[in-house]
Amino acid sequence: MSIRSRWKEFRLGIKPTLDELKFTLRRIRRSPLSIVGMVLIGFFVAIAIFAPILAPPTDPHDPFSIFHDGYGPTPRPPGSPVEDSYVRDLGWTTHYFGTAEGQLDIYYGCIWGTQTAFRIGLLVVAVSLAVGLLTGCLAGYYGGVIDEILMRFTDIVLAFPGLILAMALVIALPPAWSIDFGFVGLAIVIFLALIFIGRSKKLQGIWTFMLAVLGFAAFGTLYTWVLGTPPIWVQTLNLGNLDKVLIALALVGWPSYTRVIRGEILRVRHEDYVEAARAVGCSDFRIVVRHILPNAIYSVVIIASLDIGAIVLTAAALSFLGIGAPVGYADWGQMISFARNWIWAGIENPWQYWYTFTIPGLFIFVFVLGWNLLGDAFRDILDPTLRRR
Amino acid sequence: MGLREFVIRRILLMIPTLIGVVLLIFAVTQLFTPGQRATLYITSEKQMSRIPDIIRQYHLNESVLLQFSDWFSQVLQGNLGYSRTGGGPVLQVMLRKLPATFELVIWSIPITILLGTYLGIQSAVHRDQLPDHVTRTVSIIGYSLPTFWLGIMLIAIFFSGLGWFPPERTGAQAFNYIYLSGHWRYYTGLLTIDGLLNGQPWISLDVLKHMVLPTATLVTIQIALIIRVMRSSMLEALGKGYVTAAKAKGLTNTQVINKHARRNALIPTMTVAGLLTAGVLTGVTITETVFNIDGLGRWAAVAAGGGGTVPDVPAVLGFALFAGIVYVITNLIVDVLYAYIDPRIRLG
Amino acid sequence: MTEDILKIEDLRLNFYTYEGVVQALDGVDLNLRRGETLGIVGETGCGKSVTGLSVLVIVPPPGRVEGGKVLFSPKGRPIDLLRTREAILRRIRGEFVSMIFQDPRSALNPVYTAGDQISEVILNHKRKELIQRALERMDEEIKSGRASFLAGYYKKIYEKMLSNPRAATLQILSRIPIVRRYKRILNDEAKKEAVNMLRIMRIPDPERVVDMYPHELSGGMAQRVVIAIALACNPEILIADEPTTNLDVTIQLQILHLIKELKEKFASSVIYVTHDMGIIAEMCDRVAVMYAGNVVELGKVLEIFKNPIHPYTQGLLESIPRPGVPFISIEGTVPSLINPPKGCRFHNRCRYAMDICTKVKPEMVEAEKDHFVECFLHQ
Amino acid sequence: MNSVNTLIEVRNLRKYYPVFGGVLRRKVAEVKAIDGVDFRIFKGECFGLVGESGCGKTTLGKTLIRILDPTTGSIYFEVPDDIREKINELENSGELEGSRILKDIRKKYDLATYKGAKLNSIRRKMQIVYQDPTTSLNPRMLVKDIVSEPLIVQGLAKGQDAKKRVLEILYKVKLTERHLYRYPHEFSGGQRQRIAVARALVTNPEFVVLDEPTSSVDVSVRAQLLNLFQDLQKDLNLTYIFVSHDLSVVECIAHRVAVMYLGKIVELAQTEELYKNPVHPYSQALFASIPIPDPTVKKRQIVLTGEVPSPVNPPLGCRFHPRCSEATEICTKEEPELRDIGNGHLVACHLVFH
Repeated sequence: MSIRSRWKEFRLGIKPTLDELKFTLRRIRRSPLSIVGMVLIGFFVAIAIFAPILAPPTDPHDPFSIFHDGYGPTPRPPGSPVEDSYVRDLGWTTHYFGTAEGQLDIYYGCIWGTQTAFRIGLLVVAVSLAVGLLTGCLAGYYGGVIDEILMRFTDIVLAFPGLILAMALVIALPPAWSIDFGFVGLAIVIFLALIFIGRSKKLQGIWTFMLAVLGFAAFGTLYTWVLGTPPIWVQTLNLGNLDKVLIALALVGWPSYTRVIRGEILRVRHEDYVEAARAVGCSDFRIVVRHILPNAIYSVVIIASLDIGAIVLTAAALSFLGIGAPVGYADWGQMISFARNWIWAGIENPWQYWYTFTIPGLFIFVFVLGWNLLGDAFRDILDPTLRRR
Repeated sequence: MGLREFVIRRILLMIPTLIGVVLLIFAVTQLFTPGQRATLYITSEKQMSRIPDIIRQYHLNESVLLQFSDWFSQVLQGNLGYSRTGGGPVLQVMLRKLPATFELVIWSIPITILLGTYLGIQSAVHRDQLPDHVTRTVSIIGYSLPTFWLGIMLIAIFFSGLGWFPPERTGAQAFNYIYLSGHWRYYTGLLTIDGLLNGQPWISLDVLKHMVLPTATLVTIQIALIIRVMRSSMLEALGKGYVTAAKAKGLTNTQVINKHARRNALIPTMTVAGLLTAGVLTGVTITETVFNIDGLGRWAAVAAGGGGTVPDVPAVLGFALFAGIVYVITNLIVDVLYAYIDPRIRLG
Repeated sequence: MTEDILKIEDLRLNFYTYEGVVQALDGVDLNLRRGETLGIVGETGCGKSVTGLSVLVIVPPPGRVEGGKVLFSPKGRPIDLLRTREAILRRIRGEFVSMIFQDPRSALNPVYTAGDQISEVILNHKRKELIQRALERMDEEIKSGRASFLAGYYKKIYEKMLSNPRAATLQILSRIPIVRRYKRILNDEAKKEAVNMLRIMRIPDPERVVDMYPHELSGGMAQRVVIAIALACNPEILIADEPTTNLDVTIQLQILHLIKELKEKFASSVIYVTHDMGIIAEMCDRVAVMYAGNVVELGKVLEIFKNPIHPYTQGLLESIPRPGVPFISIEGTVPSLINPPKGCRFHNRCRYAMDICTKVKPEMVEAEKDHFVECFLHQ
Repeated sequence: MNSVNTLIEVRNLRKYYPVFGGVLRRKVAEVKAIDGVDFRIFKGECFGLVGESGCGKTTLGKTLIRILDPTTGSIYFEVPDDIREKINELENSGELEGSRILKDIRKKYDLATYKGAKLNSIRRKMQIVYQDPTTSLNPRMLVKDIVSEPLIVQGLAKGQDAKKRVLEILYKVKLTERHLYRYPHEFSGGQRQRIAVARALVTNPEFVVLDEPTSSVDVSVRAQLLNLFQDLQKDLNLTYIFVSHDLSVVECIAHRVAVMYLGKIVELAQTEELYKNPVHPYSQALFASIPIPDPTVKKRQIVLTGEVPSPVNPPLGCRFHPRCSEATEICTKEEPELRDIGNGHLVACHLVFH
């Protein structure tokens, strides 16, 4: 088969997908709110990417620590000149957004805080989504015991208001954690292998899971027993405050994804085309991947995009409560928390220190607004009832 | 399946969740060092010096099962530990701080639900017209605002700027009367009602004035969810055959909307309202902190991070347990109400 | 020839959807004579249901009537329903023109009982009658001494309701929780009437069914309830929009017989919308064949079955399966009404299509006596 | 009838669905969707299955090709004649030795006992076309992928080879190469149903269940589909089971027809025989209630009273007796058996024999 005919084949195959994409883009263009959302997110992406140019780090090893311009307690308004000669030599001449208590530069914090916000939002959502997809698929497609166990567990986690459970977890997480990467990796490998190899329905469900768990439990025990020391792939992780926040939010976040995905799968799995696929002899894995997920994933995408905003809000709230990022770290929530004292301080002229809390707050608000607008627009655009006709 | 069976089933289903909630809290305790865990078993400041004894007494260095049985029997006796930041046993502190929080919640939740459903209906009825656009824009903005920042901005504008509505729970005069005069008697713990019962309506007024901003904060951040659900379920209901059929009967538009569409649209909204009520403690934690209201939320916030370098573990865990139990019970109530409104559930 | 009770002239209706403007009705002309049953037959999407809805002026958005007339003449002077005030329309709906819907399950509100939904229409249109009846009952009770101590007070309210239904006092009273219980007497009367209607619908055990919720009723039962709602106020025109499509054949037969019988009893004119030629043959006096938003042929049922003129009607009749005869179909598919074909909308499937068919829309002409057709073959 | 080969023989097939209820969600009852059905389907015929909604006709169709698992009973597929006789013998004898041999035979021929890979392998021989192509075609797959999927999962063809076979079958259902790279929603209802037919036929099956395949399309398109089914049956030597509630369509396409009521077959005969001379009171009422599209004919109509009882608690005795105008004492007590009244016309009614 010649390359040209292959290319033709490929083009034919990709055309309907492109048409779909065009259709979607046309819908996006018609909805002004989604354009606003996209522009806002694009704006923040640009800030995050160009942060090293917009705000050259004063400490190349740790760009996320906001630079000091002396240690004076009183904030200074936007436009104040930089006094510290070391910083000035690096090209900083003015404090564009002013300084906070301790002469921390607000502009620098806001710019690098964008990266922090993306990191928190995307990372937490990605991890929750991955775990949610796996567990949701298991629960939704196989049902039975595994479903019951997972659902009860999600019930329990969801019984706590997210912020409060995250709060407890953040203070509970130890500063250092030893993680057995070999263990985790092996678990995933065995699990996936069994799912791929296992043809019979029984093997793929709860048994795979149990076998996998038993498998590495045995392996780990054997290893430690024979060698007497933990293997090299057991690594101790030092958890910074922000890492703890990430872990806590992911731990709190995944059950809602499990729920949604399970619900979607239950909705789709009784459709005729899934039954038809079974009648044709498709394996369970193929049914899930080819038939169920493509039809179930859209509502998950919508929720994920809304969730990025919500996650950033929760992380900021944790910072505000003083259990998130440490003082001086480029994080919007932390900056407001730090500035809190200055609204109480300026009783005579309340707006004297407005920049300390207004500017970082605006960053959070606009960032979250962008994701929410985008999610809302997705909801309208991807609505399957509107789409197919 | 009848309503009674449904309720019994719900209650039975609630039990494993409650047990799970307790278990999860216990699992979190296992992340702490034995020294921190020990504070969960003491009841007074004096015992703080006996930590090593307590570690031994409650097997805190031993097997998880042993620890659990000790801990659980303590919890069943109502001992959740000693809160350093609250200055007393956790349960007592919680009871002391609950009224302030409750007072905030019983104002904000009904306002949120009533206003939210009303706006949702208006938004759906005037779909793609000005009221709809305004409502949706305002709600999405409310949904995107960080609670604490909104609170701070409200204080900056309405207190620092305009001087209309002050933060905190009471003004200085009322504070003096309540805590220092010796004439004050607690009836319910809710200052608005106690003010009237004490024959001091000015205290009630003062408290109400202080509650305007925190309530506004809570309503603003929560109302978006209700509006969104009410709007979409109302739109769905308005597209149903029975709405057309009701119009064909010759009913007025108002009758069709208020009688036929609204009742059906309320069914999904109720679930969300329940979730909101159960989750209100999240917002309360931040709001109380910002407005300096001495309730459960601020206590937990201070315990977790504000009170120094070492967190007050029993306070945070006690608060989390409380929140979990509130959630489970609220959910039960909502489920039962749900069954009451929707005959399809009530009658099987 | 009897007079027309309803006349639809050049009715145009569009649906404004995401994909574009669907020209669902493209100049529909119809007339319904007093006392007759007119069938409207056509395939999915031909606009037959929407025609029924526009008679009641309750086309749901995104549909909008763009032009034409719906002339309703209950007695004497006709009124154009499309240009009538909403308040008058509300009186007409349910009392003069009423409708049976295709899917009884969605036409009934799931959160109200069958009785609630029937009495609603009675309370709306026969209020005076009910109040009078309630007053009579109260008088009787007072006379026999069985009345409660509130009877005198209630009686005053009811007299007021009769003389001045919009009185401010009544408006206030009806909103105060416990006080508004006086309405119960009225509601009881309405419920009695509802039970009576159910009995007419041949529902066994109507006293029990009246308190049942829609999901407890079988499809056939639910459809009877819908019919009861439609006939509760003896309407002049009954529009039946595929009332048996979702039902089984044996139940369908029950419902067809019921409608036939009730039509005799209530002497109303019926518009029967369906896609089933068999039902048309069984139920109707005259039939209108619709295709892609047009009435293409209109005439007596016997005439149209014997001598179909329009090629579409011919195709429709030929495609009815007959044993021993090979299946005959109309080639092609129904066109999209977002970009309907120019000229006659049937031309691209028509075996006799001429040049003119692709350019000009044919007019409705009387091909034979009382047999109208929209086709250039007969002009 | 000896010259005709039996393709499928169904014996005492039952399919019950559990009903959960009560506080603990225990099984409280069973919906008896199919409740003891026996019949044969001959090679190359079109077997019509009619009845009202909820009578179990669709469940029966799906159980036959093991999309649903039967509760009890056997579905013998392609059994040689000698072995069939043996089965009859063994089933009647009831000996221990016999039952073991029967078990072996069932393992080999009875679809109801198939599992795993063996069950998967029969999928290429038996296929189904669903009622509504909008729901039976995956909206996110191209026509090419939809139609070639059976070939790929059955390991019959891949790549270019598969594409060739897909094209062949598409031409057979009167679609063309142009349609290969499109999504289902770009097609009209009739065309979608053709895609579904192509998917069912691409593996060259012997037996196809047509589950109300024309009820979701319009009258003018219906005839096109019916013609297609008839042509394909001749070309590909197919055996159909045609499930439908549309009696007039069944009359035109089926060779033999079975009437079902509440999970049971009440009458089974050659189509002409059954339509001309229905014997069971239910069949009589059913056929009489079809509105005839001819205003000049006024025929006798039998209006049945009441509605179909719930299949959870079907009436004792003959299931039809509460609605039957001629029911006698015995009908309320004894369940009638399906018996031959001559010429392969089977009826389950006491009145016929008393």
